[in-house]
Amino acid sequence: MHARIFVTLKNGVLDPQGQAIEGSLSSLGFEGVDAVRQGKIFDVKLDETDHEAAKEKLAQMCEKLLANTVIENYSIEIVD
Amino acid sequence: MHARIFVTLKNGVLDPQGQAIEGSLSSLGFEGVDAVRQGKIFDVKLDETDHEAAKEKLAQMCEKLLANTVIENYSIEIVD
Amino acid sequence: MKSAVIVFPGLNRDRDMIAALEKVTGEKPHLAWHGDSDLPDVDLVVVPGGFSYGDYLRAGAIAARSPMLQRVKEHADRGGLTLGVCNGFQILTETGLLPGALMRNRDLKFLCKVIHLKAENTTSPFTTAYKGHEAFPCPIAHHDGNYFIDQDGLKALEDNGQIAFRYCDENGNVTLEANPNGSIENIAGITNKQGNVLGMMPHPENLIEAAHGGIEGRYIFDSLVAAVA
Amino acid sequence: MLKNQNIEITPELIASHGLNEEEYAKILELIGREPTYTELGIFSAMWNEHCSYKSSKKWLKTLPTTGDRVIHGPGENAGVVDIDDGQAVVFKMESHNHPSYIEPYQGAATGVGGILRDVFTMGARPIAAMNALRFGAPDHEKTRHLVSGVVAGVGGYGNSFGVPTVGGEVEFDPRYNGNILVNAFAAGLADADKIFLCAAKGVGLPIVYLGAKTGRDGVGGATMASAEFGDDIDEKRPTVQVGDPFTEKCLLEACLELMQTGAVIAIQDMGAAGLTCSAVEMGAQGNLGVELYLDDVPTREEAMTAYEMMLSESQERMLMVLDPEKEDVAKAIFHKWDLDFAIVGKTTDDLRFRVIHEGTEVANLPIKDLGDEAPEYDRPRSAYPAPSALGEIDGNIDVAQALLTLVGNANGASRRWVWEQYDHLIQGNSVQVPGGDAGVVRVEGADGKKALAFSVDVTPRYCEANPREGGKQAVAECWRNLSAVGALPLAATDNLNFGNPEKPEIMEQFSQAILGIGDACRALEFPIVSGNVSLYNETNGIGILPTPAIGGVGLLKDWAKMMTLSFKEEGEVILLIGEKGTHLGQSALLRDCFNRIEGDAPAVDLEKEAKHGALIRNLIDQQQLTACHDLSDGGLVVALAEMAMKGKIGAQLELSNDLGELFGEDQARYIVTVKSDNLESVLAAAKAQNVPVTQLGTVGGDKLEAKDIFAVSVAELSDFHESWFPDYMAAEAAQ
Ligand SMILES: Nc1ncnc2c1ncn2[C@@H]1O[C@H](COP(=O)(O)OP(=O)(O)O)[C@@H](O)[C@H]1O
Ligand SMILES: [Mg+2]
Repeated sequence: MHARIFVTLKNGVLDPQGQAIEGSLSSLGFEGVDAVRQGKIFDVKLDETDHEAAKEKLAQMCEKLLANTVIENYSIEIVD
Repeated sequence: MHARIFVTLKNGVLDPQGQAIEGSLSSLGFEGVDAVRQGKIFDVKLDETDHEAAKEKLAQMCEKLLANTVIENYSIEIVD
Repeated sequence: MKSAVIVFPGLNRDRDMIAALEKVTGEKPHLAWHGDSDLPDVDLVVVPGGFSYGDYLRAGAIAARSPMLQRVKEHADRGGLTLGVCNGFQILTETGLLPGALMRNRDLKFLCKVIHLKAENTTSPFTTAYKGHEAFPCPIAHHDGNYFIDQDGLKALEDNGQIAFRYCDENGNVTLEANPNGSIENIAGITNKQGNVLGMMPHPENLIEAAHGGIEGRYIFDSLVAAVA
Repeated sequence: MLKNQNIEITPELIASHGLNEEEYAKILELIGREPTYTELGIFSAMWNEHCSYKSSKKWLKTLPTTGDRVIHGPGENAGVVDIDDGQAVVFKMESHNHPSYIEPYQGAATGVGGILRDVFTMGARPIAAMNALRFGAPDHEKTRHLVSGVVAGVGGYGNSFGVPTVGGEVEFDPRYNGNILVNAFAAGLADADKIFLCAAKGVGLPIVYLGAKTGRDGVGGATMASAEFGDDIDEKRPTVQVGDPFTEKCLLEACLELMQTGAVIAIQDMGAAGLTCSAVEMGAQGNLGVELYLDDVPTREEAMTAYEMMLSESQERMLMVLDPEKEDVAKAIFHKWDLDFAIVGKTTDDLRFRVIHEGTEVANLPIKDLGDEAPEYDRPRSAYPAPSALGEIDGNIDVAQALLTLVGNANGASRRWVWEQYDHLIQGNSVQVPGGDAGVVRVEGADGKKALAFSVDVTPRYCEANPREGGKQAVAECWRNLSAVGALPLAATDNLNFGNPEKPEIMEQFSQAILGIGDACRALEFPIVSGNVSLYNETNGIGILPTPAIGGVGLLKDWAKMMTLSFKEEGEVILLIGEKGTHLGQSALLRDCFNRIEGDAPAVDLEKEAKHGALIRNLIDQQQLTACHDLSDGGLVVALAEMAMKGKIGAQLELSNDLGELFGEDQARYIVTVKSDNLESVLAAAKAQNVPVTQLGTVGGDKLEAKDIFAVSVAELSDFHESWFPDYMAAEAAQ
């Protein structure tokens, strides 16, 4: 089974990367970009067939390693 | 309008991050993880109402800045 | 003072830290390999700088989940002195021993230079020797030193006197221009509430002898030696 | 199953492997049959310019490579030089030009990774790195992006690996618009009697694969690096390799640990053309055959063919001949560091290179011939055009303005923006950081006083005007930089970056530059102990400026006596050692203030170089000087300005308004400062050696001023000097 995990910065946490990208986009002449926030994806290949069990396991992975819950949120999507 | 851009490594390109994460997950006792590949997300708030025009613009941003097309692929999703 | 240095694959200022400890204390620190299950009984545990596990995922994240860090945590929870420098600071925040998080530098670039530091608190076991030498030049070398904490957390740090060092200018003024990496309130190092754990981004271990251009880094180790005496 | 083995060997396929008809005929003759596809790949890897040095060998042989201190010269992974007390410095420089143009971050990063591997393969712990970079015009559309990516890549790898980057060069010129240069230098420290070499010894011994797994990275990379760029460059992109400094750091520690156990008989890193080159070199150098079993090679991608495995340039890998009795010890060390360890072959006594994959012998070639019989060309040369005449120069200029231009433009501005992205302090031994004449690193393990100095130099515009003098000048400048900090220059490495050697004029330029390098190295007793050649740096027929970078290493007995270039105290006397300046041909002044590129390169008088340098080193050793700086781009006034900016103090000078005196780039010159108490003895020492000295003025005040000629505040100079790079890069799209 393939799953995709999204890890994004919490609201209120400053995102220097996102800000720098905003600046660059505007200096490249892209207009109308109000905000950019950068996050991470993890594409995970799991040896598991049950969706719920997989989600549970992935959530634990996020809590324990993949996200720093002081500053980040995560969400999980089962791809197939 | 909100859009989400996904940037992932092309097939075959070495992903040292993904490898290190795999190793760490297994030493944390998570079993059955066959592969992990890490990518990036950019959440972009755009001042644009037309979906097609937005997609076109975002694709250009990817080509010019957000993705390193030598080693990365990108895809675009309009969120709302 | 008996000390131990934790060694993870990818750390690279471990040798600098070992040399500094040896020079100041006259004793070789014990080396604790990340895979070992025991941490010997020592006065001070140091998590040195570098790029543990390549800093892949997040700086310090993977090292923080290793069994050895559990031992470090137990040591710290018992009140044992614990110092994390640079990657070590990142690792200690990732374990939760210290609050907040270290994010990418404001300018997104790795930055190696000599900045100025101000010891904000000269009462912790790490900083007593800074009394009278509050502002001093010190090297930094990091990519992720931009300290972040939410407003409540910041207030707690201030209220409890947990801010150990801030970035300042040559004259000891804490200014925006003197902030090399965007850290909130120019924070360069903090202690835990109990004061027995210090994390800092700058490198006191590279400021020990004449060849380093200054010896103010010694004061941390001098303070510790005095604290355990 | 013969995966890919039954691919037909067509003329197109042969050509696409960079082999010409003659070369292919030679292959047929050597093996007496048509090669298999995998064999064709092996030949193309071994016989391309990058591995075989087919165009350059004839000329490289003319370089002086021996000396009292040389333990190993060219032919090994890196040069090895004795630094007393049973210690040796191991160093080399290598280019990663083409990959860095295609993917600047990863190209530069893997370049640094490759050179570090060359050094620690020999048993040395890396203690210093440098990088010599050349980019196109600042206003060229690609330049910023390339600068930002390359610098981040050099730093990204070196910082994480943990080596201090203590020096380098950055230059901009439109001639590099389509071909940037990324040359990486590394030096390591080893015990002189514990150097590890690549020649295999012993028949039937296991060949072990160490490090990271093999992927399809850079398949065909070495072939790419030796081909001229055309407009189809995008098609070559998938061959980019990604560096993993974390794995490399683990590999370093594991290798050094393993070497101490006595288990290593021979060891070779996998660089260009990976498994092929390393296995062939181990066997051929040891007069042994090699048999490889590809099924046992750790791979990270599925269904890799023999061809791909043999040509993969995946990074962070090594090959080793192991003492079979120590296999378990070796395995344990590698597993401790989480690295792959696999026995993938054995040595044989039949001088054949055999590769077995899925039960089939996919290659069976004469191992010595792969290297020894590689083509060697004496490529035709044509007369080189004489330097253009130097026209009239209007001497009536605003000197202060010219100075501000020279210290504040793309090529004269401070490189701080670059080197602050490199960890130059790690290891705690950097006693002189970038920004001086040479980087200086204290040597551990001896008396604590010994230090090594490092510098990399070349002035490409001189080399183009006059390749022979330019070649000499590159060596002389490097040697001078080492002398200026008080180090005894020991030996050098070179990185010869040129255009297309099939053009007779380029070949003449190349050969003349090498002859010039040889002249200077002989005269200055500064042998070349390692190096690298990068040819075909040409895009759409436009070649780069000839750029033979010289990386030098010098020895200081006591770093406490080391000299720096900053003005120190008010009242100290400023002296010029060497003749007054006259030579404006090819000068920075002419290029940057008159927009003219004209004239001959300055002549290098090697006897004077040697004499002046020896005087400088003696004076430093006797602690007679308080500052020292060699003169190069921009001549006297620029050197003075650099000393003033560094020391944040001005100077009062007596100068004439002759542009040659102010800005001439004559060689063999230094500026020094002395305390007035020492003035007499310094003047006497110079006189005794017959070295010209001129008193220029005294240190002091907040301006650099020469009565009736110019005055400019040190603060303003610094402002110009420090702001160009950050301002220029501020416009770069950050990522
Ligand atoms: N320009 C040169 N001057 C002197 N020696 C050189 C030069 N170019 C290459 N060499 C030597 O030739 C040998 C092979 O070089 P190279 O193929 O670049 O090494 P590697 O196989 O380690 O990449 C090395 O010992 C190198 O030092
Ligand atoms: Mg090599």
